[in-house]
Amino acid sequence: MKLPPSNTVVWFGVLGGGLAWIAQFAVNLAFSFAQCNAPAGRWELPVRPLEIGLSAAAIGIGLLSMAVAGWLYLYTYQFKHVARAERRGEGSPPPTGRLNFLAVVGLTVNLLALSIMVMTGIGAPLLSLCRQS
Amino acid sequence: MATVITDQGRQHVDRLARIWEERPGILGWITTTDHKRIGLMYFFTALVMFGAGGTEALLMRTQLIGPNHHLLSPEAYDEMFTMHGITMIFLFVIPMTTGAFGNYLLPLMIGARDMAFPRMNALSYWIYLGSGLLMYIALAQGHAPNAGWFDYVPLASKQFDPGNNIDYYGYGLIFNGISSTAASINFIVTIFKMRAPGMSLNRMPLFCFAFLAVAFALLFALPSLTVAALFLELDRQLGFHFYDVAFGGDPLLWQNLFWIFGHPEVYIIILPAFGIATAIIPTFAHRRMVFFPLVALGEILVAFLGFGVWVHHMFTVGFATITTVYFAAASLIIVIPSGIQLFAWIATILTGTPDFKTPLLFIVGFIVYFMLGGLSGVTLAAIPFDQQVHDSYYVVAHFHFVIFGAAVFPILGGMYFWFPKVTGRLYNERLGKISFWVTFIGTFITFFPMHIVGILGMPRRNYTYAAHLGWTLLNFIESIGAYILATGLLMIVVNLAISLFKGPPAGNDPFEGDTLEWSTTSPPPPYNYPVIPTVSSPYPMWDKDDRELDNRRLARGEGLLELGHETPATTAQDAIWDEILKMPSHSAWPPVTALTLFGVFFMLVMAHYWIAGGFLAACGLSLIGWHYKGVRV
Amino acid sequence: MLLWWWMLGVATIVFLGAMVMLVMAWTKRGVPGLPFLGERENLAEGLVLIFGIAIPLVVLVALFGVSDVYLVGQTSPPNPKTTAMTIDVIGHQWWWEVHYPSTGAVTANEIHIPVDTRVNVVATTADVIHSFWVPALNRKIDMIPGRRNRILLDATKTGEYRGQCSQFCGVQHAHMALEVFVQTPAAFRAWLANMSAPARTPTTPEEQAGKTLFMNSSCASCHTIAGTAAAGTVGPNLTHVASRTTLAAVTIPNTPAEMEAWISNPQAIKPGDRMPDLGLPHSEVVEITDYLESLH
Amino acid sequence: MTEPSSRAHRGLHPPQVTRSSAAFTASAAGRVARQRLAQPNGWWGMALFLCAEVALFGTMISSYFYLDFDAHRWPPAGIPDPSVLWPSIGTAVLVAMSFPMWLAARSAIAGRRGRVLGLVSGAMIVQGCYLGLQIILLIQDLHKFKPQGSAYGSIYYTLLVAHHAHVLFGLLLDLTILVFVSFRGLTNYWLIGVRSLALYWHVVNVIAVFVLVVTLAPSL
Repeated sequence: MKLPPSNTVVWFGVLGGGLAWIAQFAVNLAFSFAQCNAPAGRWELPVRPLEIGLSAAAIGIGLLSMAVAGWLYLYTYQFKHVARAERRGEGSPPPTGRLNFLAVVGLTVNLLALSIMVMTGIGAPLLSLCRQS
Repeated sequence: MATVITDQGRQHVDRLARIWEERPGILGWITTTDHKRIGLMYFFTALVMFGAGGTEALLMRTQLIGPNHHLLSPEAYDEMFTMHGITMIFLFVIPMTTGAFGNYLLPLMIGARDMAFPRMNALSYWIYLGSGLLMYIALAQGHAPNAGWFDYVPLASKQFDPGNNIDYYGYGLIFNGISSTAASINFIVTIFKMRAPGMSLNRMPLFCFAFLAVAFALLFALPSLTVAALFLELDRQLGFHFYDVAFGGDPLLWQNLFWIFGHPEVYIIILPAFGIATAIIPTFAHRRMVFFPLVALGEILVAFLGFGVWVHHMFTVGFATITTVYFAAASLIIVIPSGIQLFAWIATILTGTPDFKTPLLFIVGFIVYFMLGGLSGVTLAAIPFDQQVHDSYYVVAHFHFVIFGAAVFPILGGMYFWFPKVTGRLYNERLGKISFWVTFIGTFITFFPMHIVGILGMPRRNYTYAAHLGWTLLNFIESIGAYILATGLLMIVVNLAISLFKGPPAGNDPFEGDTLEWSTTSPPPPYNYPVIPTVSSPYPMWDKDDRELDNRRLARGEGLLELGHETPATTAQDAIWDEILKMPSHSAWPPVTALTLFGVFFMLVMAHYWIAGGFLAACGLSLIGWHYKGVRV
Repeated sequence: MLLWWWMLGVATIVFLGAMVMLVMAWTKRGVPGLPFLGERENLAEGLVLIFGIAIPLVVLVALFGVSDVYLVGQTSPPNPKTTAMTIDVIGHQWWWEVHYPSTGAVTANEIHIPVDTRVNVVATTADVIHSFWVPALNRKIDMIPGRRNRILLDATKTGEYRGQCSQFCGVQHAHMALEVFVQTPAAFRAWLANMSAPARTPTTPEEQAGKTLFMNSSCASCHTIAGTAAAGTVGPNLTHVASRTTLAAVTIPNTPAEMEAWISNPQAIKPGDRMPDLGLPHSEVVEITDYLESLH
Repeated sequence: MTEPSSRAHRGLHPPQVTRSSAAFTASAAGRVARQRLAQPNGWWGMALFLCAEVALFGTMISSYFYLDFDAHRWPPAGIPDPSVLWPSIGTAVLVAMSFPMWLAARSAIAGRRGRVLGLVSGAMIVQGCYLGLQIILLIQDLHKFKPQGSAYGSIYYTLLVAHHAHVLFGLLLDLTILVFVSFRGLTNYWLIGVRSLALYWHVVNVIAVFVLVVTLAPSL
């Protein structure tokens, strides 16, 4: 925990959840169109399992990214005054200051992304497939 | 903070002034690549467009002031509301925010001497001007687009709209999209690479985060509109069948493509307003923003989530419920980043030492209307309710509170706020306050009754309505409100116009602002800053010692970059000084290129494909000329 | 609609809360720090965390559960099995064609339904996108080329309900309304029986003259009158036009005077409408009117 | 753990900062390029432009499948499934051109102007042939079915032509770079140009693969 983590890891912590949501969203959407827009019988996708599996995977990635962000926060929290200063936007010197900033951002993004993924992940399977709204 | 400049410093300043001198006269404006001049050109063009769009709105309100009026023929009314939408969104709000405010202020705020690509910056202005002209040529000919700014097929298809009205729409928007794409690329690179040394991401002003978000949203949203318009034109002009059910097309494809762009668009419109608010609030609350990281994040996240909500414009087309639900969740959660910022602003005002000058008043008005509009927006994310009021005046009320109340109010506030910086003179505070209250009340009277009319069942886009339906009184009130609103806007223009000549001198920093632009003279010199500023927090103007240091460095002649149009480039994340760039100056190629492109699109509208091809070749040649000099200035 | 009042309630609370804060800020202008509490950074941050994240998250998840999962799950669109009868409504620029399948009944711009009966409305379009909306009875549903959308009408009170096209569909979008008449089952059956019958043959000489004129002029090429040679499909079916209360999609009342005005110069009443000015002499207009007004 | 003081790291003028646009010889430009800590502005500009292009093709491809999902038969009756062989070979060749482009960027950074010119012109010839082949195939297709015939035809041709247009644009870029680098020399400005060109081709090649897979989907 002494060295700052690599850039890729940091940005996964920031963006991971969001990207996972995009993936879940786009692919589920494609399935629902394929299943419901197409004249019956052309696509016989096992939509339900796919849907649930996808959501599960996406949520998993989201959690992982959340964990990274949390770890990053703890890392920068070693310099307590940095964490405090950052919350107030005092802009403590990079890289520590920037890392803490990104960590806070990552935590919140992932929280929201996760809530969306969970809501759709639970909500969608509860509804009957392909019924006109 | 009066900057005391020593004689040595004076010499350096004079030298810089010589190097960065702009060409005189009209030619200087046409060939300029100075982000401030381009910003001003954007500003005045957008202001004219605002006038045009406003006039169209007033005509419509006058038509609807009572039942069965025929001031406008049905055809004229359709063209009016279409042009009103297109003008306000593509020709006023976006150019005004990104174009004018962004161009003028962003480089100043990050302590750069120009945008990353100055000539491309000029190009995007000239293209924007061209697209505006294209649209209004159509109106002048009486061929203005007439199927609504959403332009649903098949109503917009050749079969039901044989004129070339819609061709102006399709090509006009593609043309305009080029300008916005170029501008957003320019903004992102500027923000990533041109920040003053030391301004790491966590020290970047929130204003810049907002514009970063906008730029990214534009970059990824516009292609969808371009594709939609391209398909439309292929359908209309070459007889393709993307949207034609009879040949296996699908009109809903247009709706999807359009709203994939259209909803991020809404946030593209509102985000710069957030940025302006976050610039104004700390200044007048005399305190740092509460919870800086979350506000920055909120701005980015709104733009990001905005891509996952488009079908809530289409809840009534009869999609499978399961499809709609994927969107409902995002449509609801997107409220949170907005809520974060909202309460951060309120908390900042509340816990600070607020001084309710005109700009802050406009921001407060913005907060009020943003809450109203936002909350009615939440109700629209609830599918059953949306299916009831969709396409009724309830929706009109909702998005006018959001777009006018929440997006335009900060623009007005920002006009007051940065007026001293741009002109070097102070506006009239009392008249400013009055103009605020008139505008505020006018907005409320105009748009609030629309909620009720909508729930009573009045659909949008009706050129008139029958007397016995009980909509008469409310519509009358709305129209009166519209006139009050117009008066308020006029008062603002008058105030600024008078102050421009009669206002007392402002000095560098009349409001004790927090960001860098207040450290330079008003109006700023072409090189913005004699020395590359020292930055060690998001509120550099409040770090007095840094500013003192800059004065000493000026005297010592340190960090001046006085060998031509030079500016530093830094690393993207931590802003470590990486290299010194030489910027191009006054080139005639951007307007030429824009002109050739205008030819291309105008000829496409007229369906003269070969001439269009010729213009395209000319455009290619002009680009060669563009690069011929490289940056050996 | 209960949902609406709940949302309104919550929204009001949030809004007022924020407004109170702003007012407090206004009253304490020029004074640093929170009112009563002074400068307490953590409080300010807590404010943001609680009002900005915690509370909204809970409320929104609840709203999602209630409206978008529960309610949407409940409101299933109608189908022949769950409804007593089906009505086809076809949107045209700018009028509504109404079919009662399995009876010959065809009318325009008005729908008659029996009270307390679940009616399955199948909404389609003949040209551009329209949207079927009777605010007092149910939500709206779009009429889209290539799609057969369904919506339920289930009125509990007899009476007259106004509906209107709510998706912009061209020049006369504003004059594309329809009336829904909710009747007692007996009245409805009587009406439907009359509708299913062919047109009444004219009796008086004026009416006969009007009929011949109608058949020989271009009227017949656009309009249908069951039991006659007129079989056009461009305009509304006129088999029982006299029994309707309005003309031109609820633009004008259906009286002989208005009918004459409409026939002699439709473009003055509904500019841009598909019905052309035939330029008939006034005498002929009167006779055609006599004929049409006799078609009960 | 040492605590960084809040005034540390102002990123003030470090000694090695260079006036990069003063580098007018290949060697000087190469040295500047090797010294850079971050990617140059020009590279960023190209990268972001390509983001927009990727979004563009993403939209077209999703439109393709959207229409596909609506259809009873895809491609509709009377239209043969697309032929696999030649397009695949062509695309493979095109994608292979990413390698010389990558080398060109490398040797530009190494300041070796001759190699840059050689590699780019070599790649350009091959890419030109690819375009020729694609146009021949396109004409053959046009004899089989027309874009005006069906939504399938419309999206099929639009997608292909859109990509060919990008290849054509890339060829023009190749030419521009060749001309300027040979007459102006490998200055800093045109060195960044070479790197951006390489980036452009990498992305266009990736898109080519996607377009190929999508257009061949019915036959796979």
